[in-house]
Amino acid sequence: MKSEMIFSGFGGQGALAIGKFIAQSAMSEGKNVSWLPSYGPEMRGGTANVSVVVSDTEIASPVVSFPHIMVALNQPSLDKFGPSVKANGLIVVNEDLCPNVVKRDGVDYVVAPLNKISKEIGDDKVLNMIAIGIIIEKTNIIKYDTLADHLTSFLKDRNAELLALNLEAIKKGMELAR
Amino acid sequence: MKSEMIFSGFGGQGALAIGKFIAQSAMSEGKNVSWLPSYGPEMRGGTANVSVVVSDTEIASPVVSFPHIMVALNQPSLDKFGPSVKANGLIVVNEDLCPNVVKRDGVDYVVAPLNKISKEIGDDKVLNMIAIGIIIEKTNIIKYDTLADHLTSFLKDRNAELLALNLEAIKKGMELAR
Amino acid sequence: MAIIAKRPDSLREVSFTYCPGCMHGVAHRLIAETVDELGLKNQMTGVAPVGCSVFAYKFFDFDMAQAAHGRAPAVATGMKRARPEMNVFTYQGDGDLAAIGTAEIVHAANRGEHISVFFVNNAIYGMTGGQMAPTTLPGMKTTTSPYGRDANDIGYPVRVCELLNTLEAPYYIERVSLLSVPEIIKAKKAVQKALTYNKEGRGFTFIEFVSTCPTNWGLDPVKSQQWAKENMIPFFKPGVFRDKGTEGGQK
Amino acid sequence: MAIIAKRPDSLREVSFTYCPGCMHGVAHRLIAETVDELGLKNQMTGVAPVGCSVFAYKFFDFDMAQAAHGRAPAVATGMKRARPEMNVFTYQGDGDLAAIGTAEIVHAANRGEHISVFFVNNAIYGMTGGQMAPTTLPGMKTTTSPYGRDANDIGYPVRVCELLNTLEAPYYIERVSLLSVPEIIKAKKAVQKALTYNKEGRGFTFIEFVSTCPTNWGLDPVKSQQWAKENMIPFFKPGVFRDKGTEGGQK
Amino acid sequence: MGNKVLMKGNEAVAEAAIRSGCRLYFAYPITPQSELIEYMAKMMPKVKGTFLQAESEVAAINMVYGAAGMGKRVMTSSSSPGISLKMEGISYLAGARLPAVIINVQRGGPGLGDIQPAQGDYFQATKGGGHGDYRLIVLAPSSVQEFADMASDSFDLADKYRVPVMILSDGLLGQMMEPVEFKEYKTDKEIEELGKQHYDWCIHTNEDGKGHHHNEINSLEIDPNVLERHVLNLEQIYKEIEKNEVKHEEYNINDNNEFVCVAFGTAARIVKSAIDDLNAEGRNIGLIRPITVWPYPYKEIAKTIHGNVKRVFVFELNLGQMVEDVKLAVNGKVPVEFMGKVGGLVFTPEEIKEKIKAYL
Amino acid sequence: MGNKVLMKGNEAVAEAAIRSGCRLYFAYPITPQSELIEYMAKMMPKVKGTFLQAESEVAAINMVYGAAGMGKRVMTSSSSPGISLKMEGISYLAGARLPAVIINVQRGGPGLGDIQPAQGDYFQATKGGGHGDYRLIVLAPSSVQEFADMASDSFDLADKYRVPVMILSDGLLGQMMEPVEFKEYKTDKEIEELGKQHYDWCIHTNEDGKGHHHNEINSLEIDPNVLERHVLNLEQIYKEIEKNEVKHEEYNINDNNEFVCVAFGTAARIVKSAIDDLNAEGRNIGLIRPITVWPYPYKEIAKTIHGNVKRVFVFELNLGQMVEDVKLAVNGKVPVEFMGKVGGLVFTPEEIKEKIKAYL
Amino acid sequence: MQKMTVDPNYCKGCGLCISVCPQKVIRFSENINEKGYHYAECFDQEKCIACAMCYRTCPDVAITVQK
Amino acid sequence: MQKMTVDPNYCKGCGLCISVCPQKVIRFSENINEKGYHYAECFDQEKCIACAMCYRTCPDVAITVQK
Ligand SMILES: Cc1ncc(C[n+]2csc(CCOP(=O)(O)OP(=O)(O)O)c2C)c(N)n1
Ligand SMILES: Cc1ncc(C[n+]2csc(CCOP(=O)(O)OP(=O)(O)O)c2C)c(N)n1
Ligand code: SF4
Ligand code: SF4
Ligand code: SF4
Ligand code: SF4
Ligand code: SF4
Ligand code: SF4
Ligand SMILES: [Mg+2]
Ligand SMILES: [Mg+2]
Repeated sequence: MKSEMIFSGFGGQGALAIGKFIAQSAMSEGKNVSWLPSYGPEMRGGTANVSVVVSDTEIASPVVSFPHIMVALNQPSLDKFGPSVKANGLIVVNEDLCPNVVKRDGVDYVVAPLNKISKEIGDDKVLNMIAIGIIIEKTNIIKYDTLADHLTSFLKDRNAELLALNLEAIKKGMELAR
Repeated sequence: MKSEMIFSGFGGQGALAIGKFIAQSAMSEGKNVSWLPSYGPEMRGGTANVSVVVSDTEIASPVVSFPHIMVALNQPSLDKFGPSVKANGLIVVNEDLCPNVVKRDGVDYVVAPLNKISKEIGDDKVLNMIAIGIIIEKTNIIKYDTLADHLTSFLKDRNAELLALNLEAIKKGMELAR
Repeated sequence: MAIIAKRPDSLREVSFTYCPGCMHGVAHRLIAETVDELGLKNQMTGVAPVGCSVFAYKFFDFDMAQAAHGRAPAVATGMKRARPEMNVFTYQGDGDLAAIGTAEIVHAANRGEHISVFFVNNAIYGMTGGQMAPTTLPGMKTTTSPYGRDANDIGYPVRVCELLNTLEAPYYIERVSLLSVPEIIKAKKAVQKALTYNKEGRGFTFIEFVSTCPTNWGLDPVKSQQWAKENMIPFFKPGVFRDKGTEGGQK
Repeated sequence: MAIIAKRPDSLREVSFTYCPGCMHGVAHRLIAETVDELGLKNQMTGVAPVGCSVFAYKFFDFDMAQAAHGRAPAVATGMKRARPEMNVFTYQGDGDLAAIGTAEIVHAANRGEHISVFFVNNAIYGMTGGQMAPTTLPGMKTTTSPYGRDANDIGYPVRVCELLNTLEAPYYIERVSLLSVPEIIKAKKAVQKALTYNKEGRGFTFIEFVSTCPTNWGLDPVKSQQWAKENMIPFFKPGVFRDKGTEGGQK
Repeated sequence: MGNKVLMKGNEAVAEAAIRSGCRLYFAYPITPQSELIEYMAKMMPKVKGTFLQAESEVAAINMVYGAAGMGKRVMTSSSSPGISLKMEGISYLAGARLPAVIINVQRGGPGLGDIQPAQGDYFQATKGGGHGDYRLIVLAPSSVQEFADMASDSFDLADKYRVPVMILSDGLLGQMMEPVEFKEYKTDKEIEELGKQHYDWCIHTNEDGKGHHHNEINSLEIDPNVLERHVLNLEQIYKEIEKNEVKHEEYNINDNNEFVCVAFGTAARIVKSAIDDLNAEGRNIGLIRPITVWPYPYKEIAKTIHGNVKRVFVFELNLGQMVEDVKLAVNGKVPVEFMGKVGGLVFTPEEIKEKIKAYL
Repeated sequence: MGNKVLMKGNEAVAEAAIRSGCRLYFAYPITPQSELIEYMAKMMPKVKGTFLQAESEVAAINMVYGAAGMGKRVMTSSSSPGISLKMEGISYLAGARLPAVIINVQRGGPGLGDIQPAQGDYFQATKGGGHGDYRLIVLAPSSVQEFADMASDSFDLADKYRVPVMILSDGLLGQMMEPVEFKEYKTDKEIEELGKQHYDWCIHTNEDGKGHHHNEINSLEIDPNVLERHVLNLEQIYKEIEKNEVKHEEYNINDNNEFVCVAFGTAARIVKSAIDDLNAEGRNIGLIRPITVWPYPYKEIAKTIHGNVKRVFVFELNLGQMVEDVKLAVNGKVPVEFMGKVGGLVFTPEEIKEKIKAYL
Repeated sequence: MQKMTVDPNYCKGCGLCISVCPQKVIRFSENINEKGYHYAECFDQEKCIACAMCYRTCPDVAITVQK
Repeated sequence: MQKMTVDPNYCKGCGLCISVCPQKVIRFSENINEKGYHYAECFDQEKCIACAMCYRTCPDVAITVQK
């Protein structure tokens, strides 16, 4: 089984981190993974995106042209990558920054106001965690427990509060996607 | 007909100029010529030498390994190039700076105290012209008149005295070689 | 109603590629305005460096060249010598000019090339993501001095104006800052002087702008200016180092 | 009878490759004698440049490196950082150090590398046959300034000590000359100071030797010294620019 | 799985270099290599190593020359334009027979180009971008793990032959994160021993004044006869390397291959994807991936060209550079087809399949 | 014969460049090229041209970049180590599509090497010593006359295709004097016209403010799709050059050749001597001398390999560089033998004869 | 009567103009531009004295001032 | 008794020692060395005061001085 994903948004929205958390968790679950960011000056103010591949077998190309899963944290991301998502794929859309969502047939959409929800949770920065929650619920790429363990071991001593917020955001995402 | 020559001496003795005058004159006489100096830091205090080829046909290699004609203005030159002069070749030796002349069979030698003679003529710098005179007399590489014309057009207005000395030195060389 | 301040003619209608609040844009504006004022647009040309201002060749509305990292003064030398009827400037960052391009700026200055150099000192490599520059302050943290620049190990910031001022040929050398409106107004005067001398064929003119890099300093634009005032200005003191055009001007 | 002056131990028994009367040899001797006197031979190493002194690696009786043209200070930086227990110097000509190697000397000095730099200024490119150097005097004829160096076109000689003296880190900077026996004796003292500081790990030390190039100046060795006294010394004034080791020493 | 960490290629190779005993690193920032220099800046002080940001790539390579001359493991890294600036220095390293490791995280060229992955420096790396006759051992990784592993390999090779070694990577490998497992750290003692193997030629102190030596780090031989001997000696070493150190990977190479593909580094990964798909459709296509691009697996490629093979395909992220070496290996036996991609773009498996299918 | 003058190659090519309209020259001294820079220092002021001794080879090539960007004929020259330092700049010239002429008077390498003639920079010149995909037109003279003639040829080629052109000479040709005949000086007016052909892209003033333009001299394209287009455009130009500009000399090439030799530049002269001798002894050996080493006369060499040719010999003053191109041309049809000479030494006709005789 | 106008296409919402305006009549707009920035706007043209301080400090040359 | 000795292998006949000797006791030898130079020699060891001026100026470190 091989899943190809693209996560995309403005610099600072945490799209690259979505990829990193998913790749790291999948690695812990014994999968092969690759994480390939777009980089360069276009990152500044422009759109940052990352290609992630999770696979049971060796990963040949880390370049994702036709993702199974795509997260668009802003409109330019949706416009750029939406059309290339595979049939039966999943698109997660941040409603707050994507005023213009035209849904394709045969693609699963989760459209949610991620900015708003994260503000409700209490921290703008957990916006991307909500997206991860959605993916966890909608797919079996990674397990909630793996990511929770990972976050816990990483954050428990450093910032217990942030840990709690993160876990809440993931769960919120999972709920949303049900 | 192709003649290959090496002229060699300490820097400042004018070995390279011998080559230049011969090449220039031969060129005026319609021959193909090449003039290839040794160069580099070894010139400093060491031995400067030049390979000259004069030929009726196109000159392929300008590198002279086995010269027909060789002028040694000092001992190191004689030691270095003497052994490679071709059978029936000509070696001109400056006796004053070559205390040790071992003559090879089948090679024509002109051994003369060039420093002494040039001092007699009145200018140290014409030493190399004596060598050219010897070559003119001994071979038909170039004609006296060509060189004389060449020198005249070059020096007449600039330094008539030096011109006279030069011509005298050439003639002196020709005499010596008779 | 009369327009009293608007985008100068010598800027093309494209957005700068700089981060919000980055003062490269102000330096560009000062140059463009001055080119307009002096009526130089038809014979003006400049050289963009490698650095955040690499795209400067797109921003000015006259012919422009883009140079290899650090080599803008050499490129400008070639340009000015090829068409002396044109006015040539370089625009360079501190990594470009004071690190890899040290030899080129010293020798262009030493020859007294008839060009103007606009040097934007933000104490960091902006373009490549915040590495240490020769002008990085002691103790300052960057991605390649993560524990702070250790002056005992790698020395102190290079003061380029002071260094170039040991040479005979330069005609005009001044350091200004872009850290407040009054300073920007002063900076404009310096640019005017440099390009006027350039127009008059006086010789080599050099302006250093003390500037900011909000992104890599990790400070917002307003705080960046404050930080620079407090930390950079004491080390990089503004002033005229050389002005052969004024009586009593140094040298 | 006691020997009071003879070839120092730190010179190998090979002839220099220099022209008769070339003062590179004296500079070598001063360094070698000082290494002997300070007992540094076992941990000494140096870097030969590209220039007439390219063969310096053959002349000193300790391990030596030969660097690419102008890069000796970078090579020495790598060496010193790799084995801080060793004492490292570079030996460079004016083409090597003040032209192609400008960036490397400025930045090694600016970092305050713990090396000694011996800089032989003969106002010309000796090795390659007498081309103009950055230190060539105005009006001076060389094979690449056949009509005399035109200061209006290509500027004035670079004064390296003055330039490096604008940096914070250097520990000791002095200009000496090799143009008479008393001056050679003074030069020796400077070399002693530089290598003593080097031994003590004080920092970057720099000695400029005003020297001669009889061959490419077209003057005999004795006249060369006279010419240099009259023409070079007024421009390259000997003196201590910086000595952090003396109280009241500049800086 | 336990010891695997998810890491960028740029960081993984830096970490692996430190573990292999590299304690000196000199470089100048450039995208897409900057994480490497930044990692070194962070970690070198922790192992009491030297991290120094040079004033330029030219200075950096000459610092490497100096440190290598002291017999220490030393490394530099850059990306394409910066590597071009090191050409004189690399030629000097080779001429003076200094072991050192140089990493090129290639980007799009020529000139300033862009900062996306490319393989346009193959010629430069393998044919000698600098002047004179010399060779670098050039290793071309195709995964983050391999990139990391090559760090220690390349120090070992550099030491063994006293030659500079280059790792020819690209922006994709530098920027990508993959799981990677590291070897143990060499101990200080092991590192010291590594240095001592060079004592017969490198610059070092005299112990108590005994065993006085005069070692020279030098590439100059003004007497052409001596230089000839020196260069012929280099040639012998290069022949030795060609005999011993060729490395390649075979992917589905078998006696019934109808086509053989050749690709290196990042490009090879994409080609594998394409081959997988085609073979799933019933074709039999193999891939040779040179791991050392110098010495080049000429013989190994030639061996795979048997009666069934109808054609050889070469895929590179450039206009066609390694294809010349493939042609030299194939030596006219079957046609060699080339497909390139330039500008910092990476071809998709689909494009590769299309190219091959055109010859079915 | 009347107009012939005896001149060093270094001086002849400089004189010829000035006559062809070169009015800007930037360089740094290096043996065995120094007579060239010295000649320019003397003569440029006489034609009101610019002679400027740069602070380094790096600066020189970037001054060339600047001047070429103004649409003027500009030249630089150096020798091997100095050419290596120009690699980044050359890649920029190619990337920005700037016409310029670069002369390499090759010497022995690698590293500082020596200052005697060599051909060790063939790979660097023809395969791109700089980074990225680019090509130089590379001309290899074998006499002083040809060296001089190539000056004007190379400016014409540079202008025609907007590419940098290199003359790949060596210390022997630079230092040697031979008779040479020059073309007429281009007039100031002709030179001005030459410049104007570039007005659609080069930097120049606006006439009276009319026809305002925004020309960019630039090799940067940050969008990979745009860079791809740019590089593919370069590829088209290179293909055009390969179609039009290949030049070679045939020396005793005929239908009955038993052997064919290939050599370029200085080496070819020595090979001619050897062939003359052997043919005088009754053999039938021909020589192909590539005059352009890029574009390379692959087809022209292939054509000479007919039924009678038993073997191809390649002679170079290096360890074997052009031999790869010859093998690509021969493509396995007959064995290719190589003989090199290194260290700044030049082989003798005798050595070449010996090599060939071993296969008689 | 517009004395001070911001071109939303150029503005990057850096806030420097806001910090220097002596009349404190500049603020960020509720709207965002194409690049995602809340651009600056003068909310009280009456109070604006057309001093052009904002223009002078604006790094993106987004401001026009009229009198 | 030799106070000042010149090693002919090193001497290049530059004449600098001659020019600085306060006693004027150095001259060029009639003989030439391997490199072709008339090397320097002290022709009056008696008058030599072993001041080592010659040593100090000699660029080829050819001189030994004893007292
Ligand atoms: C030869 C070369 N080396 C390195 C780089 C990478 N590089 C691009 S911009 C830059 C530094 C720019 O810093 P600075 O000059 O201070 O400009 P800023 O971005 O701060 O304005 C570097 C190192 C390059 N493009 N070319
Ligand atoms: C990269 C490079 N450029 C140029 C040269 C040629 N070169 C050799 S020595 C030299 C100049 C030496 O002059 P200087 O440094 O003043 O030393 P001097 O000979 O006068 O002592 C030059 C340009 C070279 N070897 N390498
Ligand atoms: S990185 Fe810094 S210098 Fe570059 S554009 Fe952004 S703020 Fe300005
Ligand atoms: S050329 Fe000049 S500097 Fe070089 S050795 Fe001779 S005199 Fe000395
Ligand atoms: S012109 Fe002056 S008062 Fe008006 S908005 Fe700008 S800064 Fe404020
Ligand atoms: S200063 Fe300019 S860019 Fe910044 S907020 Fe104000 S108008 Fe916008
Ligand atoms: S030691 Fe003094 S007196 Fe004696 S020879 Fe030398 S310089 Fe003359
Ligand atoms: S100074 Fe030295 S080299 Fe010169 S003449 Fe005297 S002994 Fe000889
Ligand atoms: Mg900066
Ligand atoms: Mg010098």
